[in-house]
Amino acid sequence: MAPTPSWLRRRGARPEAAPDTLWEICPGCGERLYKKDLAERLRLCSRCGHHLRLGALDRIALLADGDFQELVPHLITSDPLQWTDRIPYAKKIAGDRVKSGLLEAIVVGLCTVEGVPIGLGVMDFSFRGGTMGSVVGEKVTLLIEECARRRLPAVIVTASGGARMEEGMIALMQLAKTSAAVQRFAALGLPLITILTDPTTGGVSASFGFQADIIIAESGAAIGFAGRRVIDQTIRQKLPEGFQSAQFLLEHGQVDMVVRRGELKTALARFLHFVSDQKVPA
Amino acid sequence: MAPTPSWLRRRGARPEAAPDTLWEICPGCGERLYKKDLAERLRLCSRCGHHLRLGALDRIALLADGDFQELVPHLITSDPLQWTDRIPYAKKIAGDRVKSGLLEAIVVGLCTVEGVPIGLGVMDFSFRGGTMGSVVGEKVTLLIEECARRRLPAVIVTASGGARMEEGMIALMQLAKTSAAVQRFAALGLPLITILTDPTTGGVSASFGFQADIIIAESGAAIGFAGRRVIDQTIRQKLPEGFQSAQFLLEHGQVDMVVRRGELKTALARFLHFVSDQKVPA
Amino acid sequence: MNVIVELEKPLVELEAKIDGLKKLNETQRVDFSAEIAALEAKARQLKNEVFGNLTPWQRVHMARHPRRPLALDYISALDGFTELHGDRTFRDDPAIVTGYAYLDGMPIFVIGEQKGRDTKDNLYRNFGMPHPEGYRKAQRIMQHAEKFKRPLVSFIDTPGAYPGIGAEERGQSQAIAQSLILLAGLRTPIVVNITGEGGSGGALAIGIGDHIVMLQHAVYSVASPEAAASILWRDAGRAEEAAKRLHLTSDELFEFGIIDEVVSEPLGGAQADATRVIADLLAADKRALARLTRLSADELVDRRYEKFRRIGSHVERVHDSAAR
Amino acid sequence: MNVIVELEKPLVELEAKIDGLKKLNETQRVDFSAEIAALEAKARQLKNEVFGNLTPWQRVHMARHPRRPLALDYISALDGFTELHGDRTFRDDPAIVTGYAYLDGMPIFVIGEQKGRDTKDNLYRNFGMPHPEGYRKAQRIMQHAEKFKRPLVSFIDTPGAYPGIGAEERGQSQAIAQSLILLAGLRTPIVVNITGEGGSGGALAIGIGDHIVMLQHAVYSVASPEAAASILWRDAGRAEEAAKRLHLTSDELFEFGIIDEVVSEPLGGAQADATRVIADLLAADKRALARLTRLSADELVDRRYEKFRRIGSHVERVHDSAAR
Ligand SMILES: [Zn+2]
Ligand SMILES: [Zn+2]
Repeated sequence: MAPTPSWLRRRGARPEAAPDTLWEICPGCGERLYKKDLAERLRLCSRCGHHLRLGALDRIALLADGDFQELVPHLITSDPLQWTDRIPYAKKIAGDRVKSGLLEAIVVGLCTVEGVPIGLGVMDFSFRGGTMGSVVGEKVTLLIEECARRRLPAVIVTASGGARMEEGMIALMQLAKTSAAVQRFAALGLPLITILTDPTTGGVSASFGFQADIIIAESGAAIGFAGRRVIDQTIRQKLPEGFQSAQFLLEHGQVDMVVRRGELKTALARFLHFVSDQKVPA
Repeated sequence: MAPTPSWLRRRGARPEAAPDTLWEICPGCGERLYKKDLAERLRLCSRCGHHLRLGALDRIALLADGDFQELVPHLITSDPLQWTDRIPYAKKIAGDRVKSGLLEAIVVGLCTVEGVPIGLGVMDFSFRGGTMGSVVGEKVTLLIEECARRRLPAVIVTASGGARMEEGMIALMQLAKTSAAVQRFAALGLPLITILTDPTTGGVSASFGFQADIIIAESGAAIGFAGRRVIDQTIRQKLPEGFQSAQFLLEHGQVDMVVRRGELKTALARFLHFVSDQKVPA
Repeated sequence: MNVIVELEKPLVELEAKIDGLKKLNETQRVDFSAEIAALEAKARQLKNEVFGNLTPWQRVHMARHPRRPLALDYISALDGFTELHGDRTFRDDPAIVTGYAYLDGMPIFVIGEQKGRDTKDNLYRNFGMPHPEGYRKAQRIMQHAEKFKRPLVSFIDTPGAYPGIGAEERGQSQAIAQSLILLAGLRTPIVVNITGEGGSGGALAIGIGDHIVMLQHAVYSVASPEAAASILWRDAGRAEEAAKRLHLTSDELFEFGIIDEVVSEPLGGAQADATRVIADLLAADKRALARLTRLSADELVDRRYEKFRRIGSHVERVHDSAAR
Repeated sequence: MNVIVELEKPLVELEAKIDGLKKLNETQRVDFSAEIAALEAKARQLKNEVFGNLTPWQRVHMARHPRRPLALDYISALDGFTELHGDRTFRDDPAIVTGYAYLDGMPIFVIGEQKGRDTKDNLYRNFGMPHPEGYRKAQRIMQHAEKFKRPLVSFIDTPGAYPGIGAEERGQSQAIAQSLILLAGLRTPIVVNITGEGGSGGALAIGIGDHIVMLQHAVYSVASPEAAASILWRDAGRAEEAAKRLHLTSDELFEFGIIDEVVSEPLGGAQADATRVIADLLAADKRALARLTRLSADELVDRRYEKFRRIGSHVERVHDSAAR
């Protein structure tokens, strides 16, 4: 629904701009970082602490206790509009599969977090900019339905440019489908927690991203409804400092907390224990 | 809880300032108006259309179909703090009884409005500035409880400077008491409509005044939480044009509509019919 | 400039001519009947040429036609419409109109996205692009509809939710997201009408319902063609191409099962006979409500769930190593 | 200037002297024990004189004492407090702090009105005067408490809701009114603590609950004494007189049945032994919750209704013309 802008983008080169596969340029400070080191540091810049984007599998490793069981791993789009372009949609998908090592822009499954069983969905920006088409919508819905059946908390880590243009209205309707699932789930008294990472905009932001009981923004994430480019074109005036940053959202009352990547699991587990434990007064 | 200011007050003399009992000065334009004429014109200024304050009994005549049956007419305060002052509270009450012709600052009862049976409460600013003490809180609560029992819509016309200082915390607790009654009433799916008239501030504004499903502001009414004097003393800067006017509240999304006195009954009856009629599809 | 307005210029001129002749015919002694008949034939032909086979891009402009009926035109055609204002939090947003009315005797709550008729009106209505407070006002009305057991009828006509600083600050995402939750679970019938432009999440925020009606020349898309082109190719100038690819017309969306009913428009679009189109649309709403009000709230919500649950286009991929 | 701070100056000086002598006693060869004992006796006497019989006005200043424990001091004494932010609509209001924590193993949600410790902090916290968005943040937490079946514990310490332009524009009345509705019907136990100043509707907005605890030297009134004096006599300078008339002390309010329990403070006020006072208050909360969590949600809400339903002071007047 919206481009996939980052308020950070202007501050430095984008990761994709670095042709060297062994090195990556920090979008925060421009430092050239050795990829292998970076991976070991949760992809935090050693110089400025900037949070570089993290893939879905790395994030699952970061959050789950090591017992992640994937659900519906083989779901793929059937290209409803048979979208052709300079590069046809099917071909773009194929390319992103290679690039990301994933079949689609989200991985969903069951796991525990510090011992608390949950349903976990993690989006990956490197697959079509984390856009939501039929597969993402279906997998989110299945995850939430499974959590409802098992009475488990649901946690979704978002990273998305919004709805996927190449699936047209089928993509937009995934907002409706996932929202209906969240509505039923919430009515059971079960908790939904979202972790909004860089970037989260458009249709994902305007559906389950902001439908959670607890919304955690990862430090440095760009979060919003409209993309920066669209806003620029519309209002043609200077945007405020830090506009659409995690901190900006916190100050404007939109998220519960801003958490650094290294503390995400602790922050998440803390709330999961709080709502799951059946403690009674002593 | 707050003084009983009017953003209108500064524009002209107050009605009380006119010693002549046959004439009244319009706070809108300063015109000297013959009281008898004024009463016949719903107390609208013949020169500028300004809505002068209207007593509870006149308002009941304006809104009800002529079948108003008062509930708990004889409830009076027992002066919980035994408040003494230059003029003791008990003496002020006695004076206001004479001035207003009422025993307290609200009249509640049952009636029909264009044939729709409702519970109706009407406050009167001329009795202790329409402040809410124990009696007002009790009568509002009884009215709402009676409406819940009879499954009737409840309509309250407010005119109040807030909680009554001379009854201390007993007065403040009337906000809690009436709110609890409204909560139960609303949970039954019954409609509460309030008509906010000049002035409505403080504890009445911050309880049932703004707890209604439909909130109608009478044209020209001053409505707010804090009184103008308190705000002036706190912020010491110029207040915006029309601050706390009915129109200001409409623009800021706080009320459903602004209605002139002459059209109040129609606007009210229209919604009452809408929610009461059991129309089925043809 | 609106493509349709350009396209229909000769037709408009021709019709003006015919009108002129007709007036002359009434007042003068000379008989122009033959000339009038000839011009009318030509007009019919021209109309067919112009409107007979509109491209998706032309249909986008049809949906944006300056004389196309707007939400309030439909709403005002209901009986006794009363507007209700405000989100009770920040501001009354004129880009969304809400209230209650009667549809042929049936009490309903209504929500409409309202564009302006002229420049001044458009500035007031923000070109039909709501702010978060507009959606929050709509949420109040949704809750009223549930509480007072009245159906909800919405009218969609927006390029999208407003992309601006204040809108972001006040949580445009959150506002839309909460509207979606509310509509999904609302325990009263909901009929949705797409009458003009249905742009993205800003449209869907009042667009989840039990029966979705779309005017023939309305469009409904995942993003406006301009925004889609900008997102896909960083070139809003390729909007026409995007319009074609997005499958945003009523017939395509009916095929996809995104909408439930198409209400046809006269040749020349809704504005050519607004009274008829408004009546036809409201008649469709009435038929739908007559059916929906027979269902229990549980049935309604369950069916609505299934209706949207089904929408998707995906398959289980046969695993590469399935042969192992 | 704070009346208590003025009053306790000689005592503070005396205690400093005693401390000095004690240090000398430890390091020097001369024995000051007798002098110390004499001064300590004098200090005890002075303390009794200063704090033994505080007037209402002095208690107002005790409640506002710059070293008095603030909401976050109590909340931080809970286990594992995690702050949750924001109203999801407009702004995170630092004058209200919300989150979750454990009270001796029991998971609870908390809401507190937070003043600042110094000028800078007070500007940030707006002197503990919430805006509508603060109350709306609190409403989110109330709903969480109900949804997740956790008790709610609140800490009241505010001169009142902020009387400013933005607060009025964004509906201060509406925000407080909705908080009252929510608390009245909340289907989970609520314990309210009045720890400092309880000013008017701005305090009550987090003050409807099943058990109301008040610190001995806290005050709770229909309006701050300054505001009351201004309202009653258009003279804020008569605040001391208003404080006396308003019956705002814990013992008076316990008499009136407005509060349920008074937690005593050491001579010299809560700040004289903050650790003890904090522990005592939380122990009172724990006792109350142990009792309240045994009730069903229906029982809780019914009892809460009756609790507030009873508060009043009125009689049926024998009608003048009763003899007729
Ligand atoms: Zn860096
Ligand atoms: Zn006048």
